[in-house]
Amino acid sequence: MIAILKVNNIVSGYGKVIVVRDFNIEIEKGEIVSIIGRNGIGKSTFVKTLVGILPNKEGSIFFKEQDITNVKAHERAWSGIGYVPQGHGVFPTLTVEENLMTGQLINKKKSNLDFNLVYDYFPRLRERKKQKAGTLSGGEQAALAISRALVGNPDLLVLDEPTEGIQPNIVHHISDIITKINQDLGLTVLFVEQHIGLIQQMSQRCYAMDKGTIVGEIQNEEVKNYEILKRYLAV
Amino acid sequence: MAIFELIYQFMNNFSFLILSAVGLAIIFGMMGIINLAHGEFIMLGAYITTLATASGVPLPLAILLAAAGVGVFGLIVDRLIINRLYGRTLDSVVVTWGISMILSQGILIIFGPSLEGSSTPLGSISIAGATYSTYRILLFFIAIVMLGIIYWLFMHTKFGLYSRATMQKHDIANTMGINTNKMYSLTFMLGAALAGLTGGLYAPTMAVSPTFGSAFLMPSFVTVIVGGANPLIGTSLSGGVLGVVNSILDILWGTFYGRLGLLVVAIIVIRLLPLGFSGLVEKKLMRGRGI
Amino acid sequence: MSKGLVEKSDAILTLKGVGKHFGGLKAVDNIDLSIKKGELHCLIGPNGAGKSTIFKMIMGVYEPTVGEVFYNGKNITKMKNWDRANLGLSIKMQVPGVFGELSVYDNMRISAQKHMKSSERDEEIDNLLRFLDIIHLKYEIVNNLSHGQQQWLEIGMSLASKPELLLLDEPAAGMGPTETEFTAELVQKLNREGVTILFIDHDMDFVRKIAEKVTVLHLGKKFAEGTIEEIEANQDVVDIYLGNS
Amino acid sequence: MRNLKMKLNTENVIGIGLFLFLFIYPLFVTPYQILNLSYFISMVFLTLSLSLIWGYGGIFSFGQAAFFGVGGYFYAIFTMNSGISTITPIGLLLGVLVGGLVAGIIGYFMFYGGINDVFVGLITLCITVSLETFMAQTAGSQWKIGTVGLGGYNGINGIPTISLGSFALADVNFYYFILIVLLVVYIGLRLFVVSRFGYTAIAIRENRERTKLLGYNVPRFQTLIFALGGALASLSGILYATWGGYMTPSAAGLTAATLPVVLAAAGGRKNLTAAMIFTFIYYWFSQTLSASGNEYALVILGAALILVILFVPEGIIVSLFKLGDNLFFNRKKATQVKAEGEFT
Amino acid sequence: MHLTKKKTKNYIGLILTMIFMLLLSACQSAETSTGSGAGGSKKDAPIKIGILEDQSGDFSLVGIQKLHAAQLAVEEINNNGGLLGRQVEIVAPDTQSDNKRFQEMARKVILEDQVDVVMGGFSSASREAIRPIMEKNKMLYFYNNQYEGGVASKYSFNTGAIPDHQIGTLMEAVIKKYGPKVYTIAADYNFGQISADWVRTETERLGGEIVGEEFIPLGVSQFASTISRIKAADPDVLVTLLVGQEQSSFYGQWAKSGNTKLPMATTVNMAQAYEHKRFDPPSLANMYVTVTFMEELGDILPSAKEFVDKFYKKFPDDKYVGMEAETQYTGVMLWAEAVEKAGTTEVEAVIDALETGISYDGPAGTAKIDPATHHAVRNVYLAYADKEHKITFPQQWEAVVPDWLSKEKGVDLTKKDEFKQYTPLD
Repeated sequence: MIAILKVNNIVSGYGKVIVVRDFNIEIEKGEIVSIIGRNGIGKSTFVKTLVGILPNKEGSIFFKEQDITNVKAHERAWSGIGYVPQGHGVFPTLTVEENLMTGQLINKKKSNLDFNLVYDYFPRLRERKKQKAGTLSGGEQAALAISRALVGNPDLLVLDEPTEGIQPNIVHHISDIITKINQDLGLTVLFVEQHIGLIQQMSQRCYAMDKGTIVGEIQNEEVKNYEILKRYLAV
Repeated sequence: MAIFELIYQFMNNFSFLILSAVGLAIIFGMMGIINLAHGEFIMLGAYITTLATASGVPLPLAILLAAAGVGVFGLIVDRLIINRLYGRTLDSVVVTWGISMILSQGILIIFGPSLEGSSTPLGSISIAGATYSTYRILLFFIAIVMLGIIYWLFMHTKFGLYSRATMQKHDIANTMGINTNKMYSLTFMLGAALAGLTGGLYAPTMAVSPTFGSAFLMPSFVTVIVGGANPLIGTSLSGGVLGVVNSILDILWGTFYGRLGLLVVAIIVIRLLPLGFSGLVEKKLMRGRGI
Repeated sequence: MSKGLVEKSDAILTLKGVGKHFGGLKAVDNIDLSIKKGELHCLIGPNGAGKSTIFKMIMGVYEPTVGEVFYNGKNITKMKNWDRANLGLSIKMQVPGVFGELSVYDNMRISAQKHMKSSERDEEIDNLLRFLDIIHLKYEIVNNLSHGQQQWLEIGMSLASKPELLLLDEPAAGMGPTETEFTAELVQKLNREGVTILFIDHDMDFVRKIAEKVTVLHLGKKFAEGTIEEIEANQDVVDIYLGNS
Repeated sequence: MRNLKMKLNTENVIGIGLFLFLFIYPLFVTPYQILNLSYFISMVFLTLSLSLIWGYGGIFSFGQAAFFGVGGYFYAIFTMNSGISTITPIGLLLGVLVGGLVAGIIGYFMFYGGINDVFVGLITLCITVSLETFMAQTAGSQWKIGTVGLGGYNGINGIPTISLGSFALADVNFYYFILIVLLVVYIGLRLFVVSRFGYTAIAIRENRERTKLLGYNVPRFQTLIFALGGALASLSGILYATWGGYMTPSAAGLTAATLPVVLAAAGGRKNLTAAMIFTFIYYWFSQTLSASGNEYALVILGAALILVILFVPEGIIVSLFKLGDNLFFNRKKATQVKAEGEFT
Repeated sequence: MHLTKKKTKNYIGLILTMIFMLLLSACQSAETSTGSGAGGSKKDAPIKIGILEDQSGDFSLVGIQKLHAAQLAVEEINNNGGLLGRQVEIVAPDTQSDNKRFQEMARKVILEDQVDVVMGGFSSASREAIRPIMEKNKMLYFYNNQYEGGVASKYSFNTGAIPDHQIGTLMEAVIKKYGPKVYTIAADYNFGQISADWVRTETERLGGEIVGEEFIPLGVSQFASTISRIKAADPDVLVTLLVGQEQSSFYGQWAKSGNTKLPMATTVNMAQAYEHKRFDPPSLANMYVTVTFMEELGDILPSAKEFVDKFYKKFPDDKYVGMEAETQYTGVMLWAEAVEKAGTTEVEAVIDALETGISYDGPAGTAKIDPATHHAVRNVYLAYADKEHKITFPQQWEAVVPDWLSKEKGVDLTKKDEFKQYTPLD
């Protein structure tokens, strides 16, 4: 198999404060991989470094065998990284439709059919497509953020705590849809999460993170093992 | 008579405020940069128009040339200087102050203290026994059309969509594949081009000199302050309100009170609504839809 | 202080039907909460459940959209946040609320000078820094400190204000086992000295170790409340917070 | 307290050197140069006032020129109405108080109204320009306060210099008077910024919301420090008025409003010494250029400011201080005492 | 990006900036040091004139003309062997249309450059900023400019047109021709206020009536409401006393409002800032102005033509030779005559010489100092611009004496020193 993403020994943080260090992961095409860990151990910092909002001070990132270490955030998006930010990060005064249009920028096919695709996944968004995103509920905002990333037709979907602050039934719905997209389109998914249910449901493989670095890898059946996951989440 | 008079006054004030402010508003609203060289950008537009008409270019074309020329100039300034200051509002004050000094003195050195102006075109029309300058009335409609075009540009084009996204959350917009630095450059260029357009439009009605821009600076700042960050909603609303205040005070008590009135309204508005009219409107909009 | 036990009957802090709405989002939805004097109370819940928002409403950073907040029986819903601080409320924020460009000493002094005589101030600061084991960093610029050290500093700043009710938003976040242990002891010690403590944390070991009472929040609502044993036995809590097995 | 001991670093060495130089300066130069330097010094107070409220209090203001004008006009109207030279020191003190009071009132409305950051800049800009607009139209004979006509755009002329008893301060005496005032204000400010109040100001600058949570009534402190800045700007205006016997509305114009901001930013706004030194350099430089009649004067000045911000964004003088610290003083020590006041 | 680069990068920038600034200041001080330092021995050293004119900013339009006129006059004096056998040298800092700068530079030329006389200033505000400095330093000061009149000061001499010359004559001409109803718009500052008052006084004296009076703040460039008020008042004559580049926008806007039939009367336009050349016709159609000189006077006066030709020969790029250029030129020449007569540049002696009633046959005829008021007796010409902005001179007044100060206010500077400005508002 080909590694679609390879992260080698990156070091990153805010200003002089180093949050992520000696960080290594490798993801193969078509996988759904999660990174788990408690709050405040650098999961989001890693994701921001991966998508290019934060510069990595050391190490390298390869995406589709291209070195993107020094590539700017918008060019990383163009190369096929779709991003769902923590707290959803929708543009509050843009309408649902406009939010989707910003996501569509990087879709080289440029067809609006994708809108119907995501509206089919999340019918609530179709009903509210003319509404300002800031007026949506938390679950709807999460759905919108995911849809916005999907309409860009990315090769890799990166989600930063997609279920933060949303109801369990929507969590299930979202995980079903992501799994389905993964199966339908062969989309590679990397997500960061602390919600054990979602981790169990979705991930095929799982990295455990603590103190800014990867401390373990959970594979195969262990991914479904509540006790093992819990151990990593509540060190 | 009085009612026509008042309408004409308002049209005049409104177009003057809108046209002075719109370039400044776009740059301030989108980029958070206070462009103290705004007046000089307008002056540059006036020079381009006047020089072009003097060499035989028809006025409408000369005005467009001013917009294009100042736009390109803005782009150069942005690439050389401003792009290093994105997000540093206060440093931009110092730098644009320096730019304005260089521009007004540079123009004085090159073209001398004054330029032969061209006359205002289009003559005048009579309504109810009083005559009004047709060009001035035209300026009002140009201001309205320009607001329309800006509305279309920001609300119905890809450029507008991406720039609104950038304005709201530039990090996230960046990760959506939007080259935010390029958006900022284009925005600065657009703001400069609009300043150039304003200079071109007013060149035939005013004395053209290196200090041409200073007449615009105060009204433009007041309009932007009252309007707030949203260059469209804010500017048109504040242009409207200030236009009414200015016209009424002007007619009742004279030019000085019209001018002072602008400043007082600005102080009151910013005290009550620190985010200006656009802050108020956006809040209402979010709440209205939310329920 | 010599009081081994403090009267726990009367509530020091009461929230009545408090809610905070952002546009269409109800970050906190109709919460009733009562903290007794001398209590060591913990708020838990998934990210985005509204815990930090509640803290901000207690401190007056946000004004509640609905409901009222009482402190020692006094309605403080609309009180300015500095007045609340002077009533004896103190907070350590989630994102370290330290002054990054100043030195550790400066940070401590800003907090301490409000509550101490200047003759005792510097000595007290040294004592606190020694207590927190960051005395060697006294003149270091805070931005150069590690995340953990900044957390310590902020706890120190809270202590310098000699609080009556201390709000700690994830006091042990980003700390290793020994540090967490130390923090736990520190919190308990403070509590024994009479400081009422309300804290948020995700680390269940930490919570289990010190919390006398736990309130679980979910989607902005109060989901469950009780002792740590009761909470851990509650299957619904396990479902929403720790997930299904 | 060990806190008040002077530290050996470039800033303090240069600061002391500067004052020593200023004290012996009259021995070597012409009366004109002494007079001219008195003018520079009177403008230093204006920059210091902004450095105080912006650099230390985090309040960005275009209003210092307005308080400069308030001070100058108040002094002129007060002393010229009384006509007694012995009253001038009282005029000076009252003028400073009035400037502080006006700033305090404006500050009260802004800070208690929750206005901050760039909005303070915008509102004070409007206030400054309003004052100019108003004063510029007072040419008519109806604009008289007591016996003193406001004079419109021509300004007020014949403002008396400060007299101590029957002894009028002029030339070298005026120079030493103003220099001693500067020294007192400078030392006062340096002590102020390491005082309890100064620490509060710095805390507010660094993080307003957090400072509130530590129990500080932030709007009150902001109002106070803004008033203090207003008083200093007013002092500057009064000294300028006595220097030239003249006060003009253009002292509160758009250019006058932006100049202190430019000076504080380019010199290094978080450092009083830097702001002071850069003011001297700027006035000297711009006056030299103007005196040469060189048509490129303003172009050069503009270019210099742009270069400063692009290449040394934290301020040119501050950067030089740091360079000096690295070269001549133990770097470790230098960074250790990085309390903003540096009197530590 | 730039923000994250190493410290060294910062220092390189810092050092580069410093070097740039040092280089600049080095050039500057080299340049200025040649100018100063010559104050010591007076025997053979050149005589110095300090010329304070705005070479940049709002008033540079006139300021540069005036500087050039002074340079022309000094060149002629030097070509004729100088003054008292010494060369004359000009010290001309740029006052940048900034009144504070005027103060600084006035002190500099007096104390540092030790000039023998100071000339200059365009706006009243700039004159009032420096006049006290002249008085304090007992420095001879020539204000070679048209203004609102009334300055009675031992050290000040004014060689330009004042209301005595311009307003009585102007109002007489227009009221006689068009009728008694007068509307005045004036710049809202001292020049405008005082001149407007003069217009009122003269109009009433001539049996006319002021039907409207409006003062426009400096810097205003939009005149729609003013124009409508003028129309509503329906005057016979519109008097405009506007100043500055912004206010001159009035005329274009006025012409476009469609009412070019109403005659305008002014004391400031055309002769100073050549609006009739800069604005397309018919902006200033039907305008009357009383002048002591303007370029077009060359059409009827050989001496004027000669002056204009000389001026353009020396400064071929200049666009106009206006009233203030001539006044400055004549002012320098009057001073030179007085110095020759006094045999010294010593201020009191030169003042005494001037107070003998020195006269000079200048480009616009004879100009003579009126000893009692320190103003100049001048010929006054009524200029008229038609629809094509062609200038004609329908009327002229010979040797108008500026005697308001002496007659109304009893000023006689030969007998009693004074240091103030009288206004009709007092």
